[in-house]
Amino acid sequence: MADNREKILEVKHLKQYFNAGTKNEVRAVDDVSFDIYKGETFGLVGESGSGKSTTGRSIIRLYDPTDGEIDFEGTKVHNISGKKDMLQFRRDMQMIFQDPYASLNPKMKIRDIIAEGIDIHGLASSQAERNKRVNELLELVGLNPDHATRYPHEFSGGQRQRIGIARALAVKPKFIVADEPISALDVSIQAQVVNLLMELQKSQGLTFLFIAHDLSMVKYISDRIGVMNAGKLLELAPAEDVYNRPLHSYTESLLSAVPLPDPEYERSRRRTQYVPRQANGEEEKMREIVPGHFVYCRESEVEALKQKEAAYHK
Amino acid sequence: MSNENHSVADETIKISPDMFERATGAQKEDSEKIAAPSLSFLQDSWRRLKKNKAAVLSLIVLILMMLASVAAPILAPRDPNAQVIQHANLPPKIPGVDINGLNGTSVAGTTRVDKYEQQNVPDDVYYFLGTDSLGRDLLSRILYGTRVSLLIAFVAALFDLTIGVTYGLVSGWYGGRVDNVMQRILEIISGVPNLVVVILMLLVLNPGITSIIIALAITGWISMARVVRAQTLKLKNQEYILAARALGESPVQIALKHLIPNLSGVIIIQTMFSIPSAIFFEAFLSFIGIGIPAPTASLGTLINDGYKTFRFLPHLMWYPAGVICVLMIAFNLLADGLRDAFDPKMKD
Amino acid sequence: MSNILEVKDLNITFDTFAGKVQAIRGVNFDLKKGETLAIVGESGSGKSVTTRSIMRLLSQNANIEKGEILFNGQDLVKKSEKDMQGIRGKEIAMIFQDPMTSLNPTTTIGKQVAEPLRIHQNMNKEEAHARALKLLELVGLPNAKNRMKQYPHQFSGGQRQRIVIAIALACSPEILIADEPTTALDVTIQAQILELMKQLQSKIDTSIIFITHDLGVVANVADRVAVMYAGKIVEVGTVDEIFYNPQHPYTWGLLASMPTLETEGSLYAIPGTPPDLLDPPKGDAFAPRNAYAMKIDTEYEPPMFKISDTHYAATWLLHEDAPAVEPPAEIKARQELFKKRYAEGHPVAEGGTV
Amino acid sequence: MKSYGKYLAKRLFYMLLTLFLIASITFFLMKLLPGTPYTNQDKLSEEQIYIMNEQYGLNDPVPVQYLRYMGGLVTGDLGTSFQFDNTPVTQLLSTRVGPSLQLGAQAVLIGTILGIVLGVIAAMKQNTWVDTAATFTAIIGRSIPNFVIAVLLQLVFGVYLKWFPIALWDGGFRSSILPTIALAISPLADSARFIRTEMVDVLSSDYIELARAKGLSRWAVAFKHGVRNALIPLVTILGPMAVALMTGSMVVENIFAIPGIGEQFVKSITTNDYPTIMGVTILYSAMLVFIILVVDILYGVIDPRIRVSNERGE
Repeated sequence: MADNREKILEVKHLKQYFNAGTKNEVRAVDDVSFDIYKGETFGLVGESGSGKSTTGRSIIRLYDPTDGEIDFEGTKVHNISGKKDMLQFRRDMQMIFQDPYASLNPKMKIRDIIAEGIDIHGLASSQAERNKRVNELLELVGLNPDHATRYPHEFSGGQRQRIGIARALAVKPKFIVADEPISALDVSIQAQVVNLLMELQKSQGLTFLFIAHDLSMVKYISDRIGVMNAGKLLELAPAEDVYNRPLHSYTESLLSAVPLPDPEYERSRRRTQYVPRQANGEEEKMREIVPGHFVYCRESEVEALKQKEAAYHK
Repeated sequence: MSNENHSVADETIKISPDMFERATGAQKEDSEKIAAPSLSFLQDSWRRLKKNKAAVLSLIVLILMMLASVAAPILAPRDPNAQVIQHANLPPKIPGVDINGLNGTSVAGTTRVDKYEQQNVPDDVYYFLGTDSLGRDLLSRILYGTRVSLLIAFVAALFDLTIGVTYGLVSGWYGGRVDNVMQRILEIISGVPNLVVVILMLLVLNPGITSIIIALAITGWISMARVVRAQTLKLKNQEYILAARALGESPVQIALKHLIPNLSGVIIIQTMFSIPSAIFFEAFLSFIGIGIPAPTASLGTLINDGYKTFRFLPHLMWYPAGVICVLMIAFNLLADGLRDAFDPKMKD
Repeated sequence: MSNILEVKDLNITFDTFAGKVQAIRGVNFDLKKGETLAIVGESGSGKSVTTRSIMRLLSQNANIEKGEILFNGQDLVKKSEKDMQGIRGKEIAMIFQDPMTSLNPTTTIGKQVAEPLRIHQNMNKEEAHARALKLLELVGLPNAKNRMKQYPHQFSGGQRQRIVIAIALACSPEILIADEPTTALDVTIQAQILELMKQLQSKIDTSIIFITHDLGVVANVADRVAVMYAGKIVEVGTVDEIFYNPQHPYTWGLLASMPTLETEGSLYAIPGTPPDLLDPPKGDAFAPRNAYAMKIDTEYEPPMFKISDTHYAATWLLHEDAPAVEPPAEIKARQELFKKRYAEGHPVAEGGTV
Repeated sequence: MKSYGKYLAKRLFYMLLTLFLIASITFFLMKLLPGTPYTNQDKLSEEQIYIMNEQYGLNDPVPVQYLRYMGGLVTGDLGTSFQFDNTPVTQLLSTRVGPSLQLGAQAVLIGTILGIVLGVIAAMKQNTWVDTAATFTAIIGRSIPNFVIAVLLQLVFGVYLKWFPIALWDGGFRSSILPTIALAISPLADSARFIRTEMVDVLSSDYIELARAKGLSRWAVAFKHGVRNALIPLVTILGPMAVALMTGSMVVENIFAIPGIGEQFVKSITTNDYPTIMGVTILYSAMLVFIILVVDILYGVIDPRIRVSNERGE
């Protein structure tokens, strides 16, 4: 469905091993491939240790991958070497973090936190312009310009998260990696931040990689979703399909475990257990079952999965 | 809908129908507003420190002692090295004070005698803290001695600071192999008791203020390096550092803008602890006779001199010992207070 | 059903650097025998403080200013520390949020599970050990016999929470307080722990106070729900009443800020941030964030209004003089949706979000 | 356990390497030193000095001397003292190890036990006058130089009250009381401070709260669950404590005229007895390195978390 759209990011066979080659080797990300289209929100979900955050950090080059390739607008991210090209990449791709308490330097004023990118990239020619830009950004994320002279500890979690968003937006990025930006926030505040992100996406023409473990929010915000488990991407499809027509048994088990704010549904919800199966020598990889819906499976399973998919439409 | 009350009775409340009109914006508070005055971290820490009476008192004492030692050339009543042999071993005498121990008398055998009279010291000559066996004025010597001790301590602490912080930052920030090698080196150095190193250095170098400072600087930075490294390892995975990296900040800029400001608390505290330890070492070395050479006075040499005669003239030892104790206690109390003020939860 | 616990007009303050924080400002609720009461609220709303006051495990700077906590008719507030030690772990037990830190890292788990038995039931070492093994098997710890000699760090988060549950249930307490027991766990592990708790509750017939901020979990475990905001309970009712017929604007906001399958455009979000309890606002603490606030809200705190025998809410909107207001469109949509689903007789079969 | 053995072997290797480096550096430092053993005896003729140098092997080229020294070191031969009638250094020191060890052991034992008690009480009575008093005691103990304390004790209990001998070492317990107290003050202050911080930390941990929720009293919780966890890290300051004791013993042994290593060291320094200075340096370093190794092993034994990771060979 989205083949005519322009790809902004391509992740090809990404492998991120820690302590590679030693006894303590951790395969945090193990051969993961996916594409992200311009202007969409791509949700990456999984439980702790699934490798979703590591994937995000590799994409923005906070880690150097063990193997594989990441192309951003046609350039190989990990081959960028010149200082100028690197700065350009840092401008184009930005990140929003999980912990609103750890993501802002407690010793810096809000103005300097937000202006960090402006300073690095020389985006303001004068102090006045810098201040003006910071005030605009504060307003953009729904904060008051008076807040510029204050310190992070004076703000609530939701406000801090908005400051973090303003910092990322200061360099006018095209692509934002949002690493669990709402999981540390209270329910009523989560909605504020999610609304803000969606507004910004529209007004600034942003592309998001939205990493989360909260499945209902991911479903709401994402166009397409990838499901990760133990370093592998297991299923990738448009959000509606992942939720309404899950094909991989891990996705099914994950969805069946999520409690929903509906007592009647909860009384009848039955959890299914996911039991990882033994390898049998047959090659496993992402295969397209129906257009746009990929499942990590064996060739011999494709038929059954196609039938499963078709059954949902009856 | 029922309006039967469950718990709170509202007979006391006067309700009129107009109260059920929509509240206008003005009646509702701006919930994004922050009412509290803005405090920076330093201001906040200072406010916390001020609540710690012992630390504030220590700070005042230290400032006074530092001022006194800086102003020693003005304050000291006499040349600290001038020997007046005929005025040797005089007890303290302060004008207008008639308390035994401060009135120029001392006990010789079983009777208390006026030593000043005995040694024909003119009536208008007062040695506030007495004199030593060479007739040098103890007060002047203590003022100059404190000056020397503080000078050594501060310069040594400055060395600790620069070497230790740099070493710790580099080791912690680069991690991996660099860190591994640097830690091995540190391990080997800390395998020698620091005192032994200091003594060896003092034997090789000529005794004096400079060599004591160098000797102390060689060993003193290790704990600073350790603390800074540990904190850097913790900080470098903080999300605001990752954010700075994602924005393209260079390592040097990250160190200056993010690491050092957030390490400042630990660094200040560690420095505050290394100053008294340097004071102690100087005194210790002088006490065992390899520190500051005569005739220069330092607190250590004064205690050493005093110790030689302390059974007969205890004041020659107690006054400098008292000064060093007050200095050390004040520095330690202040350091403890700073630690609580900067980071109530920080451990060593 | 009889009340096993009644909390009446509880007020708790904390002495802090900046002043007195009014953490709990007149909390009333009761717990019936065998039921699960969920207390739901945002961080800082006072839900944890309330339950710690029941255990009398508040920090040293906390003061119970007034109020009663009646456990089987006896006021726990007035109990001596010694009496409380006899109650803790025996009559009222507790499970904490983070299983990674709630076990002693240097003591074997067998010993830790046996400890309450040795304190309260005077068991000797062998008896307590045998019973601890039974308990660990009961909570579904695999290979319990061999693993009793192991230390906490050798277990996964879910396993550790099972061990903590075994400790809490060792003396078959009358009340189990679970303070966000699944918040730190992954969703699949959470589901297992919730199932385990429900299964054990029916076995040992205990009442549970379940603290959480996750409305999905509430819908799963609770018989009744109390919604807390800024140190007060603002709405209490059966789980169906709270989810299908909420009355307080804060409850509306909470429910509406979770996306549904049908949500299009932007989510409903409660504006602003919770009040600073160092200096609570005059009148209704929720008024500054309330789209339906009336003048009276800025003057007087609303009392609890009765909606049904089991359903109460503290909002002036329920006063007879108040104008009729419509809940947010999102809430109305939810209610419509539910009606339709029940009519169809198969709720949310596709695993979609609500 | 095999990998734990490997880990130990590695530690042992580093320990020997450290000692080797220390011995070498000390040797060359000594060669840099001005003056000869006979500086104090200026009546010696050139010829006499040559003969004596020949005797000590000081006329050989430095590398030869170095190899000879290092060779001797392996067999426990530390050379011959320039003073004290040409006694071998090893023999000179061996008679002095006893008193120093006795004193050090007594001081560590008394100091840490009292320090632990003080620290635990302070932590349990946090922010009360008891805590303030204990903390203040610890600060005083840390602040007053040990030689001042030693002199004070000597004056009050030896000279004025005459309860204990002033400066007479007979190897008995009575004569060791004053020096032990003088030496114990610093480990007491350090461990009290350390235990208080650790204990406060431990007492605020979740597992302490869980233990309280089981129905244990505050003190029972502190002793059953708190103290053990607070004590484990205390092991780490045993190394620095040993260093402080070595330092302290130099003056304390001098003041109380105890024939220990510290006293010998000071004597050697003032008489330019280089072989003895080197011998003490190496002995002290060996002791310290050994203590650090023991601490490392001990830590693994008493902390189950480390025990396991060692088994994994970290």
